[in-house]
Amino acid sequence: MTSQNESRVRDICREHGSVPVRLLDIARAVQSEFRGISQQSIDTIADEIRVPRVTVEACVSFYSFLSVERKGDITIRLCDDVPDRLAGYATVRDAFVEALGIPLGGTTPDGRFTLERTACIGLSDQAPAALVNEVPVPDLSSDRAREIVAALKRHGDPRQLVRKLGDGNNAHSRIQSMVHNNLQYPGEILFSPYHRGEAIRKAVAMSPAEVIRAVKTARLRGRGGAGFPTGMKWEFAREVEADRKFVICNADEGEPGTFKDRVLLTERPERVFAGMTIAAYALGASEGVLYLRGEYAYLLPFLEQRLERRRDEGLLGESIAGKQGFDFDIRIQMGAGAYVCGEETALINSLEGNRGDPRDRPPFPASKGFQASPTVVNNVETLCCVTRILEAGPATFCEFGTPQSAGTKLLSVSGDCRLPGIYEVPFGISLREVLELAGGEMAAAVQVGGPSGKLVGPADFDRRICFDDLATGGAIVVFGPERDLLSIVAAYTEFFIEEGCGHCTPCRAGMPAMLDLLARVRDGRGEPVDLDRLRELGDTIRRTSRCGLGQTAPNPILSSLEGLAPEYESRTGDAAAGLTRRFDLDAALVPAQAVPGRAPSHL
Amino acid sequence: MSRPRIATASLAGCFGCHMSLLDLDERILELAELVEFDRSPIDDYKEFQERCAVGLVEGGCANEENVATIREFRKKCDVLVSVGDCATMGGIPAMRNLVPLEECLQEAYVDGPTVHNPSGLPPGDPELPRLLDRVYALHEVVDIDWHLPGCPPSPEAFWAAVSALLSGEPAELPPSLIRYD
Amino acid sequence: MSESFTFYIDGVPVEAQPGMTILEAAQGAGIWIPRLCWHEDLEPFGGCRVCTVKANGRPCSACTQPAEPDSVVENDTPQLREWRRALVELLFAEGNHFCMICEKSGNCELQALAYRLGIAAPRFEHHWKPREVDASHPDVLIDRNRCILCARCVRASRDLDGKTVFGFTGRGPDRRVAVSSAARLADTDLEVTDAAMDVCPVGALVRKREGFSVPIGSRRFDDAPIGSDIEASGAAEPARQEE
Amino acid sequence: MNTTKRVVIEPLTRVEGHGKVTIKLDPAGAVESARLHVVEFRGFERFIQGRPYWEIPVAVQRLCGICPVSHHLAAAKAMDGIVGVDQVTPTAEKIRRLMHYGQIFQSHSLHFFHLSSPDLLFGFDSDPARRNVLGVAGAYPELARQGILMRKFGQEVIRATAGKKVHGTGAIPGGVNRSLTTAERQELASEIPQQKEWARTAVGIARDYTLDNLGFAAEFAAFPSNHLGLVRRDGTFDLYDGVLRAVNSAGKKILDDVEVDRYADVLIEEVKPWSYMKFPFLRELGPETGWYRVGPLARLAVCDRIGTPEAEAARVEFVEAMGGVPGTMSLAYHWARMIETLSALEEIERLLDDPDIEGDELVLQGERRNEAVGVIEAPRGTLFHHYVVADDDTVMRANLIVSTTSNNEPMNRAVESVARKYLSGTEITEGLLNHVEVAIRAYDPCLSCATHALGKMPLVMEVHDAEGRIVGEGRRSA
Repeated sequence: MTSQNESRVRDICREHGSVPVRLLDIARAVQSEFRGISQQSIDTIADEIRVPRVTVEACVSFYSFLSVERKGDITIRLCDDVPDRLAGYATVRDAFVEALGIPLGGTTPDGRFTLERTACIGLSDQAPAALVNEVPVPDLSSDRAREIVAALKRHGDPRQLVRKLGDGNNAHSRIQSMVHNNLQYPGEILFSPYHRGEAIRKAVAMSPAEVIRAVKTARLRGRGGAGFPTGMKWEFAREVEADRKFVICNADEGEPGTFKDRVLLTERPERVFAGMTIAAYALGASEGVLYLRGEYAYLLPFLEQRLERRRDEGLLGESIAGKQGFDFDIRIQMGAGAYVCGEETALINSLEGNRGDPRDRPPFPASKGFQASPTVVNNVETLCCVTRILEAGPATFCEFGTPQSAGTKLLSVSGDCRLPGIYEVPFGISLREVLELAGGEMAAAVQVGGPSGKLVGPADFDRRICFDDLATGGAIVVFGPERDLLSIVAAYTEFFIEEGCGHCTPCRAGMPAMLDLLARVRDGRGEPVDLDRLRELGDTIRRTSRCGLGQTAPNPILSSLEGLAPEYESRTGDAAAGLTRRFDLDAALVPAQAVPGRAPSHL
Repeated sequence: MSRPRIATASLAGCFGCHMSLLDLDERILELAELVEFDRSPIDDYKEFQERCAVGLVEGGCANEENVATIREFRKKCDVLVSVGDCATMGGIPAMRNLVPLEECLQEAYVDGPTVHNPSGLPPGDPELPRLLDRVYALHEVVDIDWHLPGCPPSPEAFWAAVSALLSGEPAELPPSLIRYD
Repeated sequence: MSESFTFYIDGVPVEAQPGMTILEAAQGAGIWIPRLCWHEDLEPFGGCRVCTVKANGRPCSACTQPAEPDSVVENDTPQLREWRRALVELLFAEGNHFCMICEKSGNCELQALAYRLGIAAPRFEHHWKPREVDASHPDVLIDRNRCILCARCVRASRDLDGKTVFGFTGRGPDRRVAVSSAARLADTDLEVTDAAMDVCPVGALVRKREGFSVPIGSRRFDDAPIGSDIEASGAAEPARQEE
Repeated sequence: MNTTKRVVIEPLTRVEGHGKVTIKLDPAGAVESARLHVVEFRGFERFIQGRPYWEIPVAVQRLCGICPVSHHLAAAKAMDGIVGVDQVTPTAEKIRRLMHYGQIFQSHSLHFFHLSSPDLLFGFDSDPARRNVLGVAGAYPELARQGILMRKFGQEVIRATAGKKVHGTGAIPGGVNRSLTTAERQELASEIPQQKEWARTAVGIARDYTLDNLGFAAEFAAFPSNHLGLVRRDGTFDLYDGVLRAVNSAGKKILDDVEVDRYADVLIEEVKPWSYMKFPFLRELGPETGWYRVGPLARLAVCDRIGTPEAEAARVEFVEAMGGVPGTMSLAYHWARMIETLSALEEIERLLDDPDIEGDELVLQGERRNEAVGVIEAPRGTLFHHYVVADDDTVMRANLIVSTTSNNEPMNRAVESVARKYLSGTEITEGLLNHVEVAIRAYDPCLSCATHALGKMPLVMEVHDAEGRIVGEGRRSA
């Protein structure tokens, strides 16, 4: 690294105060400026922010958007999530590979282009899709891929790829993206008309305790999937004595097949920020952070502008809405490509500039979270609900849904259906009704709640979407009769293996073993005992893993073994005379037969 | 009634397990009272004489003939026991699983300091069975009923397992007899 | 000092002080809970999950879970033994553990645990991924083939030696113990006298030239099964014998 | 139709490890060629690269479960050189020698009683059902028991010094990890008188067998050869250490006083496509005439004397019987082997009487070196281990020439001569085929060492046509 680069890296550190807690931001900045974080840069950063070198490397090596090796000036990240595969990912990939003349994962010799695969980027309803640097490019085809490469070779500017703008705020001057909202079914809660400041003014007119009571009366439960009562979470944090408290909005929407938060952040960012502000008022927090997944970086200027406007209007900053002593502001923290950071304790580690390894609980964030202070982490959709509850009152909110699951749920529908997109439906709606709305009646199976949810077959289509039946963070991926379900299950299993942090044994070592067994069954080399193994090992992983990722990683296999057993049983069988089916002698002999001078043997 | 028959074989192992079996010393003679030895490298039966009650197999599968042998044992034995770490997990021969096969042959038959090999080719005659891509534990190739780990298993482990099997008991070893070295 | 309380492990009453983990309290009572990443001089890590118990019916790692008054903890049950067996077998399948030639054999906690859990052969396919050996340091060898990612060296170097020579890089199956230099252990400030050198439960971080100096028969676990020292120390009998 | 027959003997039995013999017969049934194949490969030389040097003595002994101690000690001796120790402490050397003599004693006993005695006692073409140690136990219970207890004693000596009967850890670079306790020493010593009695008997049986069948032995797999082995500088027989000496069929020294680390200057191994076992020869003489025998027959041929009284007396008698020149009879290996067994026991007796084996000076350290050679006389012959170790203490290169490999050419000649003599133009019976195995067995080949082989097939006879297509098959089970 030239000394000039080194001094520039030092400047980047100083722009971020040269403090360890900003390491992730520093790393992102160095990555985007130098297209990589060289070993020397790691030394420089470690020296500048005064942490051990390995601490920097630990962070850099954790996030998929960061790399030690230099990436191309333009990095094309092609999403290979299941909906993209259903929509022709393979041919698009081949078109890119051919047009760029590099393999997937490669960089052109001139250092201009890198082609990579990436997990879900939140565009499942307009797949296949890719990110070109930070620019989202939906609805890809092989022709489009070739055009894109040609254009980029010409002008080298991803922003110029943007042709026809998307609907709603996607056309906003601060976004200017080709993304579509596909808002197929707006509901009465989240997408109801919004009047800026209304909810906050109502909140500050109440006491914090009353605000919490309102949220409790509305029986609001977390929309991320786990469904923990929001009011209770707030109360815990409120009761802890501390001079600093934090409100964090989890906008690290990474569950494959989920894109609802993307649409809320595009169309209802005010409700998100208002929800954070109300939470802050309720528990007495003065600082808020919105953790935005790296894939949504294109929304950053827009969101920053909205925050700015709220400050101008007294909805953020000091004495919010005229309430003396209610000071609160929000900053946006960008992620860098790590699904596990959607887990709240991992998100907090990431916020602190560390690897996104989840933490042990207890202690829970509500008592000891960000920088060891009481911290509430809420999902984007949850915070929007909070705002609506304050606007319209708990009673209105509870008109929708079921006793256990009040309100509406925002669903991201994709896959084999006619109308992929966003649906705001009341809790308690049956899966069948959702499929009818979306034109997916022909479904042979549906992934409800993304890979960490359940893969269910037609027998379960009358089950209801709510916390006490089919709980979901919002992803609904539809699979038609012609799909190879075990390959889909394998793809989701690979996703968890890639995204796990590696901290604990069951998830790190167990999931690859699950995949071995699954592949054996898929390839027709499985035996009934392998299905028992899958069930036993899956149960062990689910029960002994430390965090939510590990506890749900076996779900694609376990739920399909339950709901779609014939898929497995039809491909397994007993081996003759105690010989295992999985051993393939011919395949095992290939390398030996290839050795020079090797004659066929007498056997 | 005739005594139960036992067959033994060594595949990709070092014969240490057979040595440890012989380390039963006087008890070998006791054992001979109880069983009939069928096909085994310690006698001159080169193929199975009869169906056997127990097959004890040392070594993993490193080449196509190992595979043929273990399949033959599976067919001819009621209870099949993999004996020793090579049989249960590949053992030392499986260290080659971490290195490309061709590099191993190259070092032994072409690059070695005292090698005289004008052809520059490793042995490849039809009489030589082809090597497998990697060394396999026996249970990867056929169903195995019991495992006797150890490098080698102690004579006591053999004694415990064999006497259990002869009295129709499961051949589960107590932790004190489970060793991997 | 706030007062001690009682909770129950497999039906045995156990005294604990507030703030104690289940594992610590059990230890004091002479009840052995299987563990690998836990070390008495180090902060709990909760990584190996071998110490998984059920507290009031919920699975949790005994090394991180605080003991609670009157809580009912299951430790030595068939289900928990089965989970632990699977976890230990997975560690064997994931690394490249050739016990028969490993200098830690007989003194290795992973191996001793596998013995005690009665593991005769692996159930899961070995991955056969070669891992790096770092022999650059004059007095220390890292053989990652044997590493179980327990973070003992990471924690000891950071918290006991104040050096942070080690850390984790990568994620998922690619997670590995890295050293605080561009490449080689030799370029770190690790010294052979560091506390980090005494904590590795397996043969991944060893002092050079010491291998096999302890004869077979005198090794730590040659005669005493792992955990037997704890069980011998305490008042309570191991539950299994009580059943 | 012009057809050739291919006869396969597989697996070879009652040899340590498996081998396979193929015999090609011409249409008239005359033997065209006969070969011993070693058909398994392991690749130690490559996969121990990158391993730390102190692991090697424990790792490479796994080449072979029959003579692991030989590999353990040869590697340890090489590693002494790597750690710069030219002479280990008296205690270390004596513990290692004790271990080694225990190994010679058990291995030779195993071979003679468990593996070869059935041929000698019952006859080569006796009923295969009883041609095994249990058959011997039936007919000669005392003899079988004696053999088993002799082997047991050797194994106990190994356990006392290496911690384990098979694959122990006693020797480490620069020394050993333990010495003997007084109790261990006394317990072993108490067995010496009985063991000596038995060892003498064994020498007698082997001698009488050879002398009673001298005429037959002179015809059966007998041929002149060079011989190679270690001797002390003064020419005395030594199984643990020394310099290389080779003599030709007339007993003339063709190599003498060669330091072992020069082995590569005098030896080279030919690779042939049909065996994984290489064919060593003396560089100076070339592959045609440079091949040589190793093992008991060769060791008695190269040494001037044995340093222990009873064995020396037996050696003198042996040399006379051989007519004062190096032995040419493969069958004479048995007698030579039992003489060595007796000498090993005499050495064990001496060592158990030596206070040094209770000493506590176990290990030395010297100036690190990068390359070293360790050579030892294993039960089956001279064993070479050669290592290059990088500055970071990991192995960069390993070269192993194991005993049985050196006997590869002699064994093939033995096979060919027996096949031509007994199989040509006659109906081939199991008994006749066992003659071939008897010839191989005489060398006590440890095919485990020699990359070790495998097998499963019964005796198969295939009839090929001129193009080598199989036109008929005869199968005869043993």
